[in-house]
Amino acid sequence: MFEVSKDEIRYRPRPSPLPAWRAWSSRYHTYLLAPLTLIGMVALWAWLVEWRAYPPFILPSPALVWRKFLSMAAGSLWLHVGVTLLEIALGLAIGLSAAFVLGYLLGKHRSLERIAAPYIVASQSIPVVAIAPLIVIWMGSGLVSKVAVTALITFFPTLVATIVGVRSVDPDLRDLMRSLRATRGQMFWKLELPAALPMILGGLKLSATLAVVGAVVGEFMGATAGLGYLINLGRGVLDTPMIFVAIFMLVLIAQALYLAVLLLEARLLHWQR
Amino acid sequence: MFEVSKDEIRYRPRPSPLPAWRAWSSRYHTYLLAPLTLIGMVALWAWLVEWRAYPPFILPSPALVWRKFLSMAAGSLWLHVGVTLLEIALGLAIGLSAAFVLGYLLGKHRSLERIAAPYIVASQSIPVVAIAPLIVIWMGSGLVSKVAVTALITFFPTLVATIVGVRSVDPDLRDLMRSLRATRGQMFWKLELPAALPMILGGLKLSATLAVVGAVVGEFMGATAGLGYLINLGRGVLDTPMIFVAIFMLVLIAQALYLAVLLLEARLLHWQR
Amino acid sequence: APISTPRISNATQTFGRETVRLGAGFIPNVQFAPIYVGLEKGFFQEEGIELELSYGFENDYLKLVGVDEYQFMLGSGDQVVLGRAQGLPVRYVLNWYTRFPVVIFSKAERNITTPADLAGKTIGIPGAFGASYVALRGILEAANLTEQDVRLESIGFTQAAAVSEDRVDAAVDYAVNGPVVLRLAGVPVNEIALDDYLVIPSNGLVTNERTIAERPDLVQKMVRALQRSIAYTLANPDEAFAIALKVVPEAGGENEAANRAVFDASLSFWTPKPGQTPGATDLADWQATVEFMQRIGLIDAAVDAESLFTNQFITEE
Amino acid sequence: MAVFVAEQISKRFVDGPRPLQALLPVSFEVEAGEIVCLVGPSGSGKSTLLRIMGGLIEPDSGAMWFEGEPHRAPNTAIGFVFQKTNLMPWRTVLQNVLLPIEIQHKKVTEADRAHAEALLATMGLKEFEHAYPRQLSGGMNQRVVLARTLMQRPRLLLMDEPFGQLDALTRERLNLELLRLQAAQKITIFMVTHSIPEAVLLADRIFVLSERPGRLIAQVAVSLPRPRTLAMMSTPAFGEIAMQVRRWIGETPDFDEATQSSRAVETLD
Amino acid sequence: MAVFVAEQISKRFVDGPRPLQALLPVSFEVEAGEIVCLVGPSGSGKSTLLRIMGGLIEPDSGAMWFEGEPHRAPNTAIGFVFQKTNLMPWRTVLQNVLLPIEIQHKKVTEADRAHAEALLATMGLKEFEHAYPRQLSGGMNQRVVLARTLMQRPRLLLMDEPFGQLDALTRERLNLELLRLQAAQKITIFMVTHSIPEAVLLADRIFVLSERPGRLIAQVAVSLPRPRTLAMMSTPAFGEIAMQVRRWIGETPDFDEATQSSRAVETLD
Ligand SMILES: Nc1ncnc2c1ncn2[C@@H]1O[C@H](COP(=O)(O)OP(=O)(O)OP(=O)(O)O)[C@@H](O)[C@H]1O
Ligand SMILES: Nc1ncnc2c1ncn2[C@@H]1O[C@H](COP(=O)(O)OP(=O)(O)OP(=O)(O)O)[C@@H](O)[C@H]1O
Ligand SMILES: [Mg+2]
Ligand SMILES: [Mg+2]
Repeated sequence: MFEVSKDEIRYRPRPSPLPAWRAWSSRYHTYLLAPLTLIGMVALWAWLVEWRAYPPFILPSPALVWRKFLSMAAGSLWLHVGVTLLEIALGLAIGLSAAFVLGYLLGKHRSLERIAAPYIVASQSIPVVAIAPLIVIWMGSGLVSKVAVTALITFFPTLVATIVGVRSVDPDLRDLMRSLRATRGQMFWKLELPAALPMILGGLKLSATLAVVGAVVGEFMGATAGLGYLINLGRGVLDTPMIFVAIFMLVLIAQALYLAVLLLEARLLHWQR
Repeated sequence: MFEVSKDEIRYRPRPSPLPAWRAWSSRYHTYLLAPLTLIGMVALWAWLVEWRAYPPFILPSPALVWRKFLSMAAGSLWLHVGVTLLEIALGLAIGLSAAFVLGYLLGKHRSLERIAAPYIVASQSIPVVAIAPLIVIWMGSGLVSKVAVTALITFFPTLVATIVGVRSVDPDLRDLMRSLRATRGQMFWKLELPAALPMILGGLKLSATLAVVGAVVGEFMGATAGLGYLINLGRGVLDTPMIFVAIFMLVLIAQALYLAVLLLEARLLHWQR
Repeated sequence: APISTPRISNATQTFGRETVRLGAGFIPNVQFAPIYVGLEKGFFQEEGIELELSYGFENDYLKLVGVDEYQFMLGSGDQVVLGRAQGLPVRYVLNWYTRFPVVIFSKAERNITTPADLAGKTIGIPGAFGASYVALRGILEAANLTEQDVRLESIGFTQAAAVSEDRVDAAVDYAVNGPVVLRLAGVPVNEIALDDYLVIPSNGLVTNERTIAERPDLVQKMVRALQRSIAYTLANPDEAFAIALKVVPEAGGENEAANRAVFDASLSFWTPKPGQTPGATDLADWQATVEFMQRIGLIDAAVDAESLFTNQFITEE
Repeated sequence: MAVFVAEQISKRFVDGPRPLQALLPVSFEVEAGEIVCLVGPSGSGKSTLLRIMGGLIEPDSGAMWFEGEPHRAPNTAIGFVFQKTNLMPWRTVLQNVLLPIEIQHKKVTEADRAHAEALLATMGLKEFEHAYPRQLSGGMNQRVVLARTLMQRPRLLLMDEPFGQLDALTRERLNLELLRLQAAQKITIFMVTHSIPEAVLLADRIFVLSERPGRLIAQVAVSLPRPRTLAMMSTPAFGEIAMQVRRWIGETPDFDEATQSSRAVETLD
Repeated sequence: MAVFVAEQISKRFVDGPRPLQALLPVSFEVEAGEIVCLVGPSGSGKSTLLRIMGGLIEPDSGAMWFEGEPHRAPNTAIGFVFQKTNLMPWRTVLQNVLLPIEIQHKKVTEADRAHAEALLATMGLKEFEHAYPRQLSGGMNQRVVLARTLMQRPRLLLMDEPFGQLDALTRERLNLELLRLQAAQKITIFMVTHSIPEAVLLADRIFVLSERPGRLIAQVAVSLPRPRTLAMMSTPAFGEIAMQVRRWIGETPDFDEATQSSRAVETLD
């Protein structure tokens, strides 16, 4: 019926061309392209400053920011970084714990979600700055208020992710656990948590990044230290490079937190392929 | 081996007590408890004002805010609501479109994610206020800059959710689609989108809520209308009830957007149970 | 307004001294040099006051002073008028800035030197409220202009950048801010100062009725200490600047020139006007301010000018 | 002496496009140490019945007793093999098999590990202890599920087509293994199968469910002696019983014995 | 005349705890209109071979031709029934069955709907068109998958245990239906099954895969005349072939014909 000429095509033994290319791409792309794009970005920035002839108070050049960084690093920069890190750490700890617990409950009980959602949504859509006086009266103007704002902001993404995760648990596995008479705790630790992990880790990526924003917003309400304070200080003392150094420290912290989640992901989801 | 007395226990025919209770709870809880908790919240608020004797400029009473609302509603309130709604709508449209497209790409190609993530994270962790001068220079102080800030903020949650969703697609269904020689577009519309919907809708819940924050942050940079402007105006003229009316409008918009996502969810995920 | 919060809630007695929190402006800055001088020189300590500076938004502090959460803050006269109009029991007890510090500035090449030159121009402004709005309307009024005669653009706090990159013809800003930045960048700048056309009591010490009624001694001490601090700063500017740099080291180094410029510009705002009793304000000025603010719609009803301030704590040297 | 009693159990599903009576009231008893095989057409309610017996879904009517106690919720003495292979994809084969121990005893001892490894070896999966389910074939995963259920040392075993994805030889070997285990540990077994020879080889009684809505139309006693051997499968008695069962499966609820006996009797599987 | 040719196809999985040779190089040809059944122990590489044939995974070595063309990617003329029921849970039964049409023709015509409904009726699922997969039993879902694959009107049908979850009678009915269809539409079928009688009933040739690592150890020709009937199952010729296949499955790759012939020949399923 069909004429077959067997020499037309033949799979060559491994390493075949396609897999080899894939191996290259997955191995070198990331390790080579990442620094390359970074260099490209900085070059673009330097060129932009040059081209538009922006004065430093609008957009300082990379070199200027770098010099500023060196001089600040020799000074109090790390103190401010430390303060912001503390706010982030405490805020994340509180926000994420609340998100897990509540997310789990709301994930299991849809009617609870319908009751609680309006208040959670409200808490997320009220601009912090608009109720700053209340926050100061209730929580003072110290660490507590900054941690609270950070916790509030980090809470939501992980909450929603946990809800979605808990709901996506395979009902067949739920039946299995029920047939084994797993306790609520076991149901959670041995089934729901691992099954929801891909989603929860997605939520953590958001929360980790937003934690930085939370700390800064908290510090913007009034602070005496921290990177948000540095930004304001930079505005106050007319030092735009200082603002940029603070921004870069914030970005670095966000990167580090995000990377931490990526590593967690690589470790916890290695079974996913 | 075992003695059995058959009259000990007996399932009664439907409606059995448990399902009846469940039916009640799922039917009446939500429709009754939601307004009840709302009333409770307002009562709590009124009581708090009473108890702590807060003056109106710190925390106005519900009655005061309501009166303010009525007088503003007769005035320019709806104009401001309209402006903010427009910013939100455009910001969401742009932010979500970008999130879907990029999320899909990054979800399919892990190495791409590793290259792009640092820049995306950076874009999310830079406080808008700190680079406001650049934004004003590049995008002006009109609608564009507000839409851009809203788009930037709404982008991230849906991006991450789309990535998680695309990665959680059942590989067996992927094989099925491959065996049918589905095009990329079909793979997306007929498999990846519906399979990722639970996660994407979770991301949308976040984006919808954050859209409000984005518009307000954008307006805080400088605006002549909008609810964020109203808040700033209220702060400027020390009119706290005005701030609260604006806050409540924001909260209402966020609620409406969230509800829209919930309805979408009920419609699109009805197969999930 | 009913205020039932505990008396001087945040004041505690330490070693016979009283801790008093002062709500200052947004951020540590050489513009607060007199405060730093007072702390460094012990002017506050000598009054038995352990001063604790707190940085935040002026309008937030006004409310916090209004509920007696804070007892003192630094704020400008127009804010006190606004506060009183909204029922905040706040009162202005000491004048510090003798001239209103807000100006409309533009690149010299634009030739905007008088209020009348603003007609038809695009003016950047943070928003239709606050000190900048007061200044804008005051200056426009001086040339019989209204908001309709100019194009306003709400640019937030990006005035220097907006003027520098020609997004606006002129912008409203603090005299020690945008104009200084541009000059330092080598851009010649013209300024139109509100104070040349309308006198509005500017920044000073604000407290509340309760503190005046129950702790006049404390108010007296605060006023005295702050007055001494201002006087010392005006008498010894170099030393004062050096003290400020110790508190705000970030203003030093390569920023010293800029901040010295800011400081020097500020000095002129702190210097008493000819014939003025240092620290005192005029009832007539307050009345004019109230009328003006009513005119431009920032307040609905007249406020009793007598209730806005008191000169009773001013000590003449 | 009945270890499990079901009385007038019925189930109707109402969430489909139209309400569906999956199971008409069925009543039966299972004696201790007995093996009962349940056969019936696809969609007749076998899985539904098993899920009710396992306490996983509530019947609409009726009552159940297990070991003399009223029974309506899952019980650790009851092991369940589900029709659909349900392994946790994030656990290795060994971790999956140890799951019941983790759930019931909190701690996993060395003895448990040894037991799990022995069970896996019996299932011919010795080298795959540390593989993930997605790295195994369908039949291999099904054997992992079997090992996991046996790990639980249940007194009553509810099995829903446990050998469906196994080849003939592996299936026979596991059948014999199951018989050995059941005899040694006095397990009671209630098992759904589509293979009539398998049912006859294993069961003391074979229950036949009618076409949807499921009704227990026959309980065929298998009078073959124990221990059973593969050799018995070629005896006339075996063939006779298999034929009898097959006839029942072919029945409509209102069957006519005379016309039915003329049906073809060859079993296909 | 070969519609499908495989030459020296092999596969090694390297992502498990240790590398695993799933398939040693195998070569074979499938003639147009032929039915080939593939049998072999669990884990011998049957599914792997089918996936390679379907173009879903790449072999490590070797080459394939389909209808005279070099073949390495999925082809719409090849229908695939997967071992694991893979229906889209968000689509109703009918929508699932229409999926191949949507993919290949973009538009679903009235004729397509009618065709789908007819196929579902053949599968005994007439009333379940608008139900969701989770509302069906295991065997019912498997029949939906069959209907979906036939919807595609493939010229080559690769089937991985398509009837595994069906009861004996339904299975026979569908076997005969498949034979009818294949004869009418000249479909070529390559099918994995664990039931030797089923293989003999359907196949022109039966391929036997050895224990892991899979190797094609036998190609048994089934010389029964067509059309096949259930009655043939009781003929001696049928039993003879079944016995032969069974012997091959039991073999280790280096088997000894003499010792093997003494093995029990009863087929369990
Ligand atoms: N969750 C459910 N919702 C609605 N209907 C259901 C559900 N589960 C089962 N059914 C229906 O109940 C009937 C019996 O299903 P069941 O799974 O018990 O059949 P079965 O005898 O196990 O069939 P098979 O041999 O194919 O597995 C079927 O018609 C099915 O459509
Ligand atoms: N994705 C994979 N990764 C690693 N190993 C795999 C993978 N898929 C299959 N294997 C291994 O390849 C071998 C053959 O698997 P395959 O699924 O082809 O067997 P099978 O003959 O279909 O068995 P069954 O009859 O049980 O379905 C098995 O040992 C299995 O562990
Ligand atoms: Mg079933
Ligand atoms: Mg297989």
